[in-house]
Amino acid sequence: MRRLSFAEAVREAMVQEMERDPTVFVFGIGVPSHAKIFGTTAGLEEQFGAERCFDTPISEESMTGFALGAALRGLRPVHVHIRVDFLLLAMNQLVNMISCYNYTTGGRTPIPLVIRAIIGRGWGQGAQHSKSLISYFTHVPGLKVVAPTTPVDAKGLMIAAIRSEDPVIFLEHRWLHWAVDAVPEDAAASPIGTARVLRRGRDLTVVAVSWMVVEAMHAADILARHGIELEVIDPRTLAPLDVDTLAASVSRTRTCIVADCDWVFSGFSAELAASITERCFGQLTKPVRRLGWAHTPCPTVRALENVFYPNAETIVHVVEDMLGCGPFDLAGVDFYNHENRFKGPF
Amino acid sequence: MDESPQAMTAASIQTYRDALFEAMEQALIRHDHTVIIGQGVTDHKGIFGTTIGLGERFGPRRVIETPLMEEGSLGICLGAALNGLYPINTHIRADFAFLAMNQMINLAAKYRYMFGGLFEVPMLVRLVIGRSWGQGAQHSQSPQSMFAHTPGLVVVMPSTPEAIRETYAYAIAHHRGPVISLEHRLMYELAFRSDPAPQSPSASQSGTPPFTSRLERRGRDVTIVATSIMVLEAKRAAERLAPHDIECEIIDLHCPSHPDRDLILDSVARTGKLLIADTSWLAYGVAAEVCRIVAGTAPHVLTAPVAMLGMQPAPCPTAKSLEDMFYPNLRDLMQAIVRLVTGGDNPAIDLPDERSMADFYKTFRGPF
Amino acid sequence: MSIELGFALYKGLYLARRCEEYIVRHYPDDEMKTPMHMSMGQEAIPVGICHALAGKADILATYRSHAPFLAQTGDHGRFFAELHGRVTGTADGKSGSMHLSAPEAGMLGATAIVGSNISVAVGAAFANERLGTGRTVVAFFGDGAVDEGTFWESINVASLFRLPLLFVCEDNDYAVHTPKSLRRGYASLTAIVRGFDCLVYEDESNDVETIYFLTREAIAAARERRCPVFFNLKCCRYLDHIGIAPDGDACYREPDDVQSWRARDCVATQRARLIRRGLSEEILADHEQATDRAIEISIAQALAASVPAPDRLYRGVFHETS
Amino acid sequence: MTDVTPDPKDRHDRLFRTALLIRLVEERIIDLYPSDCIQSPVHLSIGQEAVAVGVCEPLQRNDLLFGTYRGHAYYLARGGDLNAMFAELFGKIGGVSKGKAGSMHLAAPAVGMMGSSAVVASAIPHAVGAALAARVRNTNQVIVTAFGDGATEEGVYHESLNFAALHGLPVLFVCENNGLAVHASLAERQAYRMIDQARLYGIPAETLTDGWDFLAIADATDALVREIRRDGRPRYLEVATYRSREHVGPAEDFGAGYRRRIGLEDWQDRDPLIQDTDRIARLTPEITAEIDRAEAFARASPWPEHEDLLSDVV
Repeated sequence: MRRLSFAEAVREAMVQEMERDPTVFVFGIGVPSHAKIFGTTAGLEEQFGAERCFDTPISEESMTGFALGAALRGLRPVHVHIRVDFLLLAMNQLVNMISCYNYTTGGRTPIPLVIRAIIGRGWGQGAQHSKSLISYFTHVPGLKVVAPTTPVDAKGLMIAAIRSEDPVIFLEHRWLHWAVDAVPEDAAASPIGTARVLRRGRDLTVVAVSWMVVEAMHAADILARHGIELEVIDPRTLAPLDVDTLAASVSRTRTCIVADCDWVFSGFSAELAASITERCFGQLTKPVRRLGWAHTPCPTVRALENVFYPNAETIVHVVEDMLGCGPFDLAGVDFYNHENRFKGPF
Repeated sequence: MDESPQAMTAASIQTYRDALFEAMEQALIRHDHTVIIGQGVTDHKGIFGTTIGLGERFGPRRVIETPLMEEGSLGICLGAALNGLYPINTHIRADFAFLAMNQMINLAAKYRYMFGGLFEVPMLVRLVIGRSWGQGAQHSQSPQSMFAHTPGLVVVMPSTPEAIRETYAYAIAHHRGPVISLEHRLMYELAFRSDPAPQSPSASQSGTPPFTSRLERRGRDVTIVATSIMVLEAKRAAERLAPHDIECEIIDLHCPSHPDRDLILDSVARTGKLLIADTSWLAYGVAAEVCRIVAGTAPHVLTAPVAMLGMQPAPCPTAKSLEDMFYPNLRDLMQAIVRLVTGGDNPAIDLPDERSMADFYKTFRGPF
Repeated sequence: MSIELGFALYKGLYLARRCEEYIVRHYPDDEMKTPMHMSMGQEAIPVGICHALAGKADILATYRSHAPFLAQTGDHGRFFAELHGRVTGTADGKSGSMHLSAPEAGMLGATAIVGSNISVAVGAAFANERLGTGRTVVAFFGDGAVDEGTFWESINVASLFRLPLLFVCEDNDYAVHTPKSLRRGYASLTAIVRGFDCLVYEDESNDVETIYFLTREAIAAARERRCPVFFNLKCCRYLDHIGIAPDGDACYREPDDVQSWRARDCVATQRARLIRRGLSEEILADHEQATDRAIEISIAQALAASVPAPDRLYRGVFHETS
Repeated sequence: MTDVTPDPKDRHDRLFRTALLIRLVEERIIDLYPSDCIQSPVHLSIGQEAVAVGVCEPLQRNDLLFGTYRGHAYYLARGGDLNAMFAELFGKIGGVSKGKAGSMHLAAPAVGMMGSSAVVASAIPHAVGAALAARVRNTNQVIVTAFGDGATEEGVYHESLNFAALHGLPVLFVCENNGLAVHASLAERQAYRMIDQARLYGIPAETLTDGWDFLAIADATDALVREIRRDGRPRYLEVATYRSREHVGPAEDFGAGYRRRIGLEDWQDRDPLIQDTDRIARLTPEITAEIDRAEAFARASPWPEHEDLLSDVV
C-alpha cells in the first residue's frame, strides 16, 4: 500500500469527499494561501475552484456562524483554524448555537459541519498559540470531538466527520502532520466513538491523547527492552468516549496512566481517571496517574517548554514508580528528536 | 430555619442579593479606583438589584453602562486594570461570557505570566448562573470548569452572603489578578443567617485568601462536596437525614480553581464515602476533578465508588417536566446519599416528592 | 394594493397580535413557564417582509420571535404547545419561547444570544446561492445587536461575498432597557452601513403595506446588484423587554413615547384601511372571531397534550442518534 | 519622547537613528535565525519602521501604547531596552519577561509599552479601557493602539471604536495598513474603507500615504496627540505602509504567488533606510556595536529554571 503523511491523509479525505459530494466545501483564514495549512489544503482551490475553497476575513465568531448557516441549508462546511486558540473567538457560536441547534429544534436539524483546528506545539509558540482546549469542547453536550493520531485514522475519521450529521471538532496536533504510514486508497469512514488498542501489553495501560500517543509508544518500546509490557490505547474520539475499551484493558492490567495533551487540572484526564476509577474500582492496584502539561500558560523558551510538556521519559519514570521497577538505564535514548527536528518559524 | 423571625436581629440576616449590593457599594466607597462596567448596570433593574442606584450616587465615571459588546467590554476592563483601575465586569448570564472567551482565556488569564510578571490585571468578573424556569439552552449554563481549567484565573462560586462579603472584599482589596465569580440566580432572594460575629472584612485582614474550600457541616458517614446552590441542597438533605442517623459532612468547594485538597482528602479518609454535587455537567467538569483529587492520591480510603450529581448531559430543555429531570433535585440527592451510606434504598426514610428545587426556592425566602 | 393582499396582511397582523394578547391573559396562570419577549407593536415588520417573500424566505430570528414565527408559519398550534412545554411543540417542549423553529417551513430558528443569528443567516444565504434554491434569507435582529462586533463582521462578509440577503434591524430604540443614546458613539448607523457594498433602506412608517412594498423593491434590487440589503425599520415594543408589563411602566421610558406609537398601531391602521377600501366590517369580524376560536382551541389542545417523558430529555443531543 | 522642541536637524537624526536601529536589529535577527538560537516566531517590521518611529516620537513617558505581535519596532521606538529584548528573543532569564513572552509579546511598562497580543485585534479594547482609566483618574494620558488593517475586520474593533466615541476617550487609533492580513489582500477581505468608516463613527481621522516618511508621520501624530490632550476625545490615523517580509519568519516570499516583487522595488526606491546612504554610513558602526553587546548579553544570560515555570501564574 502507498504511504501518506498524516497531513496528506487529511487532504486526501477532504478531496475524496469533495469529489463525491458537491455540497462539501473547505474554508477558513489562510486555507487557499500558499502555506496551505501545513499542506493539508494543497490543491483544493485548483481542483474545486474558489467557490469551494476560500479565504475569509479575520472574523472568527461570524465565520463560525456562517458555517452553521451553510449547514442548516444543505451544505457540508469544513471550517479550518490554523490554531485552536482562535476558536475562543468563536465560543459563542460553538457552545451557544452549534452544540444545541439540533436539540432546540426538537431533533429535526442535521448540522453536518466539521471544524478542523490545529493544536499543539511548534517552538516558541507561547501562551496564545499552543493550547488544546480539549476539555472545553468535550464538556459540552452536542459536540463530537475527534483527535486522530495515525494517518489511517486521520483519513478515516475525516471522512466520517464530513459525513456526520452532527458537528464534529477535528483536532490535529501539528507534529502529527509528519507521521507517515500506509493509508488505504479508498474512501472508507472510521467509526466515530471507538478507541483503538495500538499495542497489547499485560503490565500497565496507558491511555494517551493525540501527540502523547507517540510518546507513549516510544515509552513502550523502551520499556519492552526491560521486560515491561505497556498496553497503549488511543481513544481517537474524545466525545463520545469509548469507556468500554478502556475499562476492559484496565481490568486486565489493573494499573493505568492517562497521558493527556492538555492541562491536567479539571481536564480530559480528570474525566478519564474518574471514569476508569468508577468502572474499575476495586480492580485497580494503584491510583490512576495522570500526565499532562504544567498548570501554567505555555512559556516560549525551550528550557521551560521541556519542563512544561511531559514526554516518553516522563512516562517511563511514572511506570517505574507505579510498578516499583527500574530505574532503567536510559542513556543514549533521544527524547527530544521531534523538538530538535522542528525548525522555525511557523 | 425553624427559629422565629423575632429571635433574630436584622444585622445577622441578609439576602444573597443584598450581600452582592453591599459588596458593590463598599467597593465603590472604599476604593476610588473601582469601577463597575457592564450591560444593564445603570438600568432600573440593576443586575438583579445588585447595582441599583449606584450609577446616580457614584456617577457615570464609576458605574459605566456599555452597549452589547461582551468581547470589547472585557477587553476594556483589562485595559483599565492595566492603567490603574479595578474594574468589576458584570454579565447577567454566564452564557454571554462565551462571547468574551478570547479576552478571558487568551488575554486576562495569562497577561501576568505571558509578560513574565510585568503586568497585573486585577479585576472581578461577575457572571450569573442558574435556573429559574424555562431559561433553556442558552441561559442556564454553568461554565466553572472551563474557567478553572485555565491557569491564571481564580474562580469562585459563593454559596452564602458571608462568602460574598469575604471573597469580594478580599479580591477587590488584595488580589492582583482576574477573579471570576459565578453567582446563582436562584439564591438572590434568599435570606441567610450568618454567624454572630461577621468576619468581613477581617478575614481579608488576616491575610488568608478566601480562595479555597469551606467546611460547612461535620458528619461521619459521607462527604458531600458541593458547589453554589448545591451546597444549600446538601444542607437541606443533611437535615432531613440526620434523624435517620445519617450524618453528612458538607464541604463547599467554593473555589473550583483552588480546591482545598487536604480538606477533601481528610474528610473522605474519615467517611470513606464521597458524593459530589455540582451545578454543571459532570463530564470533564468539577465532579471529575474532585474525583481526580481522591483517585489520584488515596483511592484506598474510598469504601464505595464515588456518587455524582449534576446537570444531565443535554442542553437545558425548557419544558417543566424535563427541566425538573435535567437538574438534580432534593429527592435525587437524598436517594444518592442513602444508597451510598446504607448500600441500598431505605423505605423508612421519607423522600420528598419530585417537586423541583425551583418550586421550593420560589416560595422559600429564608433565612437559611 | 388589492383588497385580497391587504386582507392577507391583516390576517397575519391579527394572528400575531391576538396570540400575544392571549398570552398576556393566560401568562399569570403559570402554565407557560418560559421567559417571554413579546413582539407586540412590532408585528408589521415580520408580517410585511414574510408576506413579500411569499413562502420563499428562510428566516432567522431572535428571542423576540413570536411575530416572525407566526408570520412565517401561521402555526399557532405548535406555537402554544411549545410555550406550554408539551411534546406537540416545535421542539418537544424543550425550547420554549426563545428558540421557536420550523425548519421545514423556512423558520430556521431563534437565538437567545443577541446578534448570534446574523452570521448564521449569512451562511444560509451562501448555501442558498450555491444550491440555487431561489430562497431569500432574512435575519431579524434588534438595534442592540448592532452593538455586537459580529454584526459588522457579518455585513462585511455578506458584502464581500455578494450575497443577496436581508438584514432587518427592528429598531425599537432599546437594548434590554438601555436607550440608543447610551450605546452609540456615532451619529448615523445607516451612514456607516452604506460604507459597505450593500443597499440600505430606512423606514419609520410602522405600516405593513409600506414594508411589504419596500421588501419587494429591495430584494429585486439586491438580486440584480448581487449584494445584501440592510433595513433599518423604526418600531416600538409595547411591552417590557421581558414579560407582559406595559413598556413605560418602569422608570426608564416615558409612557407618552409608547402612547404616540400606539396611536398609529399597525394592526388598527391596516384594519381601518381595509374598511376604507370597501371590505365589510362583517367579513373582518367573522375572520377575527374565527381566529380567536382557533387560538383558544390551540391553547386547550396544548393544555391537554402530554408533557415530555423522561426519555425525551436526551433526544436530539446528537442528530444521528435521535 | 520629550517635550522640548528639538532642533529640526537633530530631530531628523534622532528619528532616523531609531528607524535604522530597528532595521539593523531585525537584519541581525535574520542572520541569527537559521542557527535556531532564537526559537520564537518573529513577525518582522522591515518596511514599517517609520510608522512606529513617527507615532512614538510625540508621546510622553506616561502615555501608553498597545502594539501587536509585529511589535519589535514599537518596543524599540518607545525606548525598550535592547539587551532585554535580545535576551527575551533568546528565551533567557535576562529577557524583559524572563523568557516567557518571546517576540510576540514584547513589553516595557516603564516606558509605556504595554504589551501586545498574538490574537488579531485583541489589544484594541485594552487601549480603550486604559483610556477610560485615564479619564477616571484624570491622568491626562494619551493611549495609542496600533493595529494592522486585518484587525478592522474583527467585531471587537467596532465595539472598541463605538465605545471610545460614545464616551469620548483619549485614544489614538493607529492603523498600519500594509494591505495584507497574513497572506490575503485587502480586496479579498474588506467591503468598506477604513478611514471613511472611522469618520462615520464620529472620530476625526487622517490618512497618510507615505509610510516611509517618519517626519511626516511624527508631525501628523503630534498634531493628533495635541488635539486629544486638549479635548480628551479619540482620533484615528491610517498610514499606508509596506511589509517586505513574509507574514512570520525571516524570509521574503515573493515566490509564493500572492503578491509581486514590483511593490518591493517601488518601496525601496523611497525608503530612507536604503536611500540616505550618508546617515546610514555614519550611524551604522555605533548601532552595530550596540546590537553586538545586546546579542552577547543574551548569549551570556542564563536559562530560566524550573521554579520560573510556575511563577507569576495567579
